Amino acid sequence: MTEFQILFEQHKDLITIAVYGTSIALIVIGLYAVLMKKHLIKIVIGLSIMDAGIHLLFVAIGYISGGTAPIFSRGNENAGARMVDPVPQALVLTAIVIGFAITALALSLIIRLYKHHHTANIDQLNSLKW
Amino acid sequence: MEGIFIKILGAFLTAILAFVVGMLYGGLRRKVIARAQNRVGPPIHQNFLDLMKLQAKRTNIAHGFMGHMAPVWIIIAAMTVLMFIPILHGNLWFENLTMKGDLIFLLYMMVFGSLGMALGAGQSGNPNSAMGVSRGLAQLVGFEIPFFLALIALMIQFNTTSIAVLMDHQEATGRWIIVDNPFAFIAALLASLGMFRYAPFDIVGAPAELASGPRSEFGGKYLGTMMTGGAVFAFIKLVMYVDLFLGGAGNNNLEGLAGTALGLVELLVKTFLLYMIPVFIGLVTPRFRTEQAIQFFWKWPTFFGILAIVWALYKNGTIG
Amino acid sequence: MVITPVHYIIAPLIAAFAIPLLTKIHKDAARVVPGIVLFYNVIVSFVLMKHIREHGMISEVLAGWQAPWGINLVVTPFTGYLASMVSILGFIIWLYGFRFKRTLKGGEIKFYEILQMMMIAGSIGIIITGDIFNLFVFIEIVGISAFSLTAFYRSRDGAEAGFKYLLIGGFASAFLLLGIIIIYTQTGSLNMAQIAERMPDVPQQMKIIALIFFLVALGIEAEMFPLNGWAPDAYSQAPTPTSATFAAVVSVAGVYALIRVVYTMFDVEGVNNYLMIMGFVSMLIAEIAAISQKNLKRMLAYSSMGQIGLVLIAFGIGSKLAVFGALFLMLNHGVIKSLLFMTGSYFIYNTEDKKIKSLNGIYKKLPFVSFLFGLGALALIGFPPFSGFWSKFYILMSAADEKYIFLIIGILLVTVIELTYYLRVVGRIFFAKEEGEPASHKPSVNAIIAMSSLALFIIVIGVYPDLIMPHIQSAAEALLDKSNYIQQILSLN
Amino acid sequence: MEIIAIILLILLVGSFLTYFVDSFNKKWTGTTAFLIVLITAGIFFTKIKSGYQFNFQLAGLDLQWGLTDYSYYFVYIILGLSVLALLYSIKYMEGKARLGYFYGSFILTVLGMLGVVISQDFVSLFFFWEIMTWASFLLVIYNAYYKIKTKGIKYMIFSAVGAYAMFTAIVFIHVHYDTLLISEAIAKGAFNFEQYIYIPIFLLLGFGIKAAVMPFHVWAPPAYAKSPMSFTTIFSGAMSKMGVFGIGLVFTSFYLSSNPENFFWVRTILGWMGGITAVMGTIYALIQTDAKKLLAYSSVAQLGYIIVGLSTGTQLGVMAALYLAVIHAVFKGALFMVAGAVEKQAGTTDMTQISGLIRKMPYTFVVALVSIIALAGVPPLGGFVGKWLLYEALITESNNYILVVVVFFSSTAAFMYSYRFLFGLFLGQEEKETEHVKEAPATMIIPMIILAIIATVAGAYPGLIFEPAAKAMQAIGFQDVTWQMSSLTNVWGDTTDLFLIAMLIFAVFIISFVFLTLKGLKKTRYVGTKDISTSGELPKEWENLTFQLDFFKPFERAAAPLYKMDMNKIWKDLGKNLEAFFGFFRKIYTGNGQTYALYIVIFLVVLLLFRDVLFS
Amino acid sequence: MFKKLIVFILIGVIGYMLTVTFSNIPLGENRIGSLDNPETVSAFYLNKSPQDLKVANTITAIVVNFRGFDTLGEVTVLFLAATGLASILYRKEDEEEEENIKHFAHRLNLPSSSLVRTGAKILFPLLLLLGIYVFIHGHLTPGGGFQGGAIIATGFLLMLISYKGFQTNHKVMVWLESLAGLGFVGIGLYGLIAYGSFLQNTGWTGNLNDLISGGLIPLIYIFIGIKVATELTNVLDILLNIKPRKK
Repeated sequence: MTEFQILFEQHKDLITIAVYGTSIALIVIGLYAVLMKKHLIKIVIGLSIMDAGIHLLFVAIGYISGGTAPIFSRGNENAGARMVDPVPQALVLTAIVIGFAITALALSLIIRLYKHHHTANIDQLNSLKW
Repeated sequence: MEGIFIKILGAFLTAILAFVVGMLYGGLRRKVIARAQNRVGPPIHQNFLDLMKLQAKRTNIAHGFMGHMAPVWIIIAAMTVLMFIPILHGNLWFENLTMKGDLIFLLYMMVFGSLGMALGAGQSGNPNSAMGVSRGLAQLVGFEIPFFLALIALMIQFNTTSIAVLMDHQEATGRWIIVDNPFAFIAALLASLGMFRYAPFDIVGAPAELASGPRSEFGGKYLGTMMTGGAVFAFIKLVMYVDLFLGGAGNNNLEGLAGTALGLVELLVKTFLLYMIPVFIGLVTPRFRTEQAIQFFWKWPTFFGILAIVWALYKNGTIG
Repeated sequence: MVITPVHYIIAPLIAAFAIPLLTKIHKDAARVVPGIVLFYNVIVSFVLMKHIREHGMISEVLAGWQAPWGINLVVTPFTGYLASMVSILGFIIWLYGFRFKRTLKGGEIKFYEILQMMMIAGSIGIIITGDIFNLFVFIEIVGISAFSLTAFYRSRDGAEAGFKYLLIGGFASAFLLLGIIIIYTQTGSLNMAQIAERMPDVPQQMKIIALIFFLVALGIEAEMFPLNGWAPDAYSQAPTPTSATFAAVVSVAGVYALIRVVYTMFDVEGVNNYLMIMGFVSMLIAEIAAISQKNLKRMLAYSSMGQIGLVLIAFGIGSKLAVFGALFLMLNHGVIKSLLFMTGSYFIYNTEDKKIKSLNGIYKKLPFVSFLFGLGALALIGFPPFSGFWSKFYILMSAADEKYIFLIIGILLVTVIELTYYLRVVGRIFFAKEEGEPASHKPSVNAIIAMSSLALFIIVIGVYPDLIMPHIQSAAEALLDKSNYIQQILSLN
Repeated sequence: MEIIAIILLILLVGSFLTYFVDSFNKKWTGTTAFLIVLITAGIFFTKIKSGYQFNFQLAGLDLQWGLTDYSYYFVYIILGLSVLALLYSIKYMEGKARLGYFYGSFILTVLGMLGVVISQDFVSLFFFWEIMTWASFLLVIYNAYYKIKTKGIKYMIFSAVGAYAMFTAIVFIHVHYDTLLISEAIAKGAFNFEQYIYIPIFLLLGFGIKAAVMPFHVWAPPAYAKSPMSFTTIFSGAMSKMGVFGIGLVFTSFYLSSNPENFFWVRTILGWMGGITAVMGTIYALIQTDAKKLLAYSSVAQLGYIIVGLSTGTQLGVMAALYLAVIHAVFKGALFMVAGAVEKQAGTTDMTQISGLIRKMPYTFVVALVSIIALAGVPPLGGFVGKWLLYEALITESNNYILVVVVFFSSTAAFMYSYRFLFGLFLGQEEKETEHVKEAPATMIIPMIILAIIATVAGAYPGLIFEPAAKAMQAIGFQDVTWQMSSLTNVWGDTTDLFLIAMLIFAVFIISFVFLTLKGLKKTRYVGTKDISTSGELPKEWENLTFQLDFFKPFERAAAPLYKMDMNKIWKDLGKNLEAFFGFFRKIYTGNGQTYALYIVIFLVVLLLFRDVLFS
Repeated sequence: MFKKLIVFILIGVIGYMLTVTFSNIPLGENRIGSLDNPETVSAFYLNKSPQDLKVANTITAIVVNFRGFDTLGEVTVLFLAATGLASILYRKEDEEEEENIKHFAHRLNLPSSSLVRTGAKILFPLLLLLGIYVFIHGHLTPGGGFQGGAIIATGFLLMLISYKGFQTNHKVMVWLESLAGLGFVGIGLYGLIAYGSFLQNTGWTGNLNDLISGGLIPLIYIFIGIKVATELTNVLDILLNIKPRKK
């Protein structure tokens, strides 16, 4: 047992609350920003925060008590059983890139919208309705 | 062969009878009205004189094909209906085609003449004629309803639609239908006021304002034929009422010519009495406007008509 | 080289990566290459369909790792049917948009062609993949292309629609990821077949929460009310071939994803009712909204949403006949709505106005296009002898088999609403007094070929539906036979 | 290949062929269409006999086409009238735009109608029913350059509701009785009101809307009046009979399979719906100033009679309905053709604008006269027979005494509009505006005259129509239908000898014609319509002597309460309110992206909160 | 205000539901199962990655090989994002457009301080080097193509914001981008043709923890690295050059 593992087992509840709580808080904050903020960029930031929360959550559930990074570096070739779950990390990598793509597109659209409307207030962007 | 001969002869006799009686009744009416208004009035045969004058006219003015044909339609209607109405019950000479047509046929055939005349009047282009036709048709819708109700009452009470069978029934029971179903008679009588187009329902012709309405453009032989047709129709209506409600005529036991003569007398008396009802009512009433006339017919006469049906159903055993 | 399902994806990918280079060689390459690729996809479809008819379903492994471990592509009669449909429609839409450049008021043609092609390829990917995370990736491919294409025209409305679509799409991807996370923690797998196999062991509570996230995320893609706020805007602002693609391809992929998750992955009671109710609500609200639209493309968009609602109802009923009807309707809707968008685009192109009002008497200017539009409208409403009749017929029959009396009456009443607004437009096109000058833009040959082939399909299938019914039948069977799906995929290793 | 499939294929291909002939040469479009339908009719009547049947499979369904005597009866109406209407149409439609469209849709409509009557299973029935509906819709809006929103769409909405009601019924028959064959459904008693009452009700709704029954009649007058007249001939003459066809089928099988007490209410309600239809149609017909509209409302009224006849369920009543179906097709077809001829020649059918056409269009007038007499039901023409049968059925067999008065009222009031039609178009003052009018071309006159002759012959020899009608009735379950060639007999034994009547009238006509008119012909002076005596003065040229507006104002005033029941307005209000309601609903799509996001979150939360209710 | 309340309630419910759900998933629990008899994918990957593929970094093995198809999709997403961006943010000369952006154009045209410029000049090659190092060692150490590409793109970003005149060589970028993408697909196709499965690795894999090991995996990661670097740079380039410029 590593030092961290001991610490983790001792304060498991606290850490759980901290990790999950942070992630869920991020999701909720992001949601709040998307739903309440009027500025387009803030909304996109909200979306990113939400994404970040979800990614964090994903990585967190891959953690295994006492696990190490899933890299079979020299001298560590047979440590497979002590490694954390590698799949969430790989998937999050993909998800992050996708999040980046969405954010980039969103920003470009905001630029376009600002050019056309001279405003970044979402309430004024409703020429298409009903 | 002999049968056909008798039929044809009988038809001629019937036609002549209807013509004479109808014309005379017309003259009689004028006389009665004059006397009631304290005038001397024309002689009873005045209508014959009028007719002769009209037929003798040298030139006749027609407005076209339909105007030309108008008298023909009237005569067709008059003769056809006449053939299907029993003048004397069971009489060989006056039987004609009575068993070959029923009440519904008669009902429709009677309209034929008016429509034909209306078409002729329409072609004349005189607005007064058209106006008269419009009023006449509207009034038709008014009085046909109670009349039809009365007829239905009779039909369902005696389970027949044939006028001859109704007469047979009256003879067999010895009871007139006016007793069997008084409401039907009342409804039909009120409807007859409109049918005769005497006051108060004479707005169709309205001599004073519409220049005698549909007839205003007809003269000479056209008018003459129309008068003839009208006279025959008056007779037809009266005979029909007598046949339907008053037991008809000719229900005597005498054979041969005597029986026929007695029957004719009976018929004349009954029709004359019946005829006087609209004439006298016309004497004492002012004129209705068209809508008033229609509304009149749709109120009390219709009520009596429905009552007649209920009565008939009651008698029939369907209800009660 | 043997043709395998992965060709569906690789060919467009190669083309997409190569187009920026090829345009440097010849400027028309950007327009021609996607056509070749999409036609290749059509060939792939035919070959694969033939193969699965003879040898049963294909489960292709990628990177050499067998089914539950690696990503696999699955072509069953069901997915094969949808993939063929999508690829054929994709090709026809490309054919229609081949001369699109002339009308282009947007960005460069190569961007348009790449995005359009990848949208179709991504939709095929959604349909044939057997891996839930791969599904997510393909949804994002479709999404990113769709966002960009929506804002392709340089109008303010385009950007607005694009942004709305993106915002909602962002939600969809977030929720989908959440659902995947929960499912992953419970089953330890990402392969849909294996997830389905392990689903009975998952605690009920977790299962339902995950399902809800999936339902919301995929409901957005499937244009289910109230998650479809983006749809009318996106449909109406995108370039016409893109709108047609949305209706014919993207929505099909969205519905597929929803159905695959609900039918195969989860074994939760009540989802069928949920689909039925939400489908009906979607249909009702969409048609209600459509009836007083002033903008043609927007009206068509609402109509699409309504049709998808009907598809969902049919999937909700869930019997074999209903699934059959739903699959038939997906095909019909794809064909007919593409036709309507294509013809509608020519109206818009000629009147320079998207308003329905300006269509008055356009029949005189564009007789053939108007004729096709009328045909499409009648077919979409479901009149015989057009193909739309049969799909509606079977859906209602299946509803009757399950004795959903009020559902049937409801659907038919909604159809009356649909009929009202379509016939208003048709009447306007054919009979209103015409205004303005003669048509300046006659349809080009390729567009006529594309539209005529769709119209021909509508009539031929309408008169003789047996031509296509066996395929749909086996597709419906394949979808409903869940255990076979699991077995075939997992026992192949 | 089956002969019936070939016939339908000829029509289908013919429809497209006509379309292409039009784009090739406009002159030959009408002739092509006429020939196609003529050939179809020829093949049909020579090759296909009653009792023919054709079973096949399509789309996984067992379908059956075939002909019973009952359907054959309607085939006579459809094909006969179609051929005449198309012959008429050649000249009538000459010079109009979009001929290919018109004839193509026309032939499709014929195809639809033919399909409806040959269908012996419900799927084909619905299939062809819908083809018929939309093809006719295309024709209804053909003339509607304006107000597309209200005229054609109304027709389509009502038709669609009807068709879908029918479809619902079909679906339920499939569910409850597990059959799609009509004969099997009848055998299993699917149309009984006792078991699943909604099946016959939905079916009746479907057929009833096509037959323009109150309160669903509002689509009919504008649709009839606005379509090209050559099509209205078919529309009112044949297509509305498809509703009659269906009602007859459903209803007969119902009352033949249950005892009379059970269907008293059904019968009464249907009968009254028919009666009220007749009255409403009539009273609205007589206030119209447009001859086409007048005829349109009149059609509605006539259909009401047919429904009344069917509702009695007795032998005489059904016979009356079937007879009326044919005779209505004949005389109303002729009348619509007359209206079309007038429209073509004089430019309008507005009776306030034209009058006195009798001298310009004598043949047309004669046809109009004969048809109108038939329409009014006056002996000796064919219309009377129908009226007689109807009344006798109601009085003697069905004991529906108040209903018979209602019907009688309607048919009496029909005299008014009958006269109005003739007077308005052909009689009255001859105005300068109509001086240019010529008689219609021969190809338009010939079909009209054929129809007029049929109407006349049917008056003396109604047995010609009774014979197929009796066969038809036997085909739908009546036993021993009696009929005579030229006389009518009711159950009480009262007869009306039509041959005698006709002969008598003919004889009297000859006699009086010779003696009254021919005799003094030389003495007759014909004058114009301006030459009239108005209070002894000759009117001046400029004086207006035309009386056309508010023709039946007195009646209108008298019957004012009847006119207050305006179904049209009720439906219109309903439509408006619904649309406003819809407009409110679509505000859900606010256009604000954030709101849409909020919807998603709300939806998610709702699902999360109610997850136990929804899923298990 | 009302809306705010509703939103609070809504996100409260969502937060609560998420909390409840994830409280059933204990943090740190071993859900992988036995590596020798793998039931979950993770166990399988941890088992196979060092044994069959000889790739030390399991995540790289997953990203590039086990779930390489995902990565291909991911690269495509990036590529599409760049394409979409280019199509959305058009650069055509347009007077009206110019008018529109005038009021914020002047801020963009301010030169950066010399400190930044000098720093950027020094850091840029280092960052490039670091990026290349990261993606070349993707299969051995943490990091890989994406990370390396991102680092390189950061270097370009630094240059782009420091030097107004700095422009990437468009032509080279396009070529690199396309060829990298084609290279990735090409390697996949090689697998398909040679071994019958798309993206399948070669049989020769070398030794664990050697630089040249893992078969084609490092090669793919290099392509990914280049691809990502160019795409990201492209995106940044487009986003930064909103001002109209001649084509």
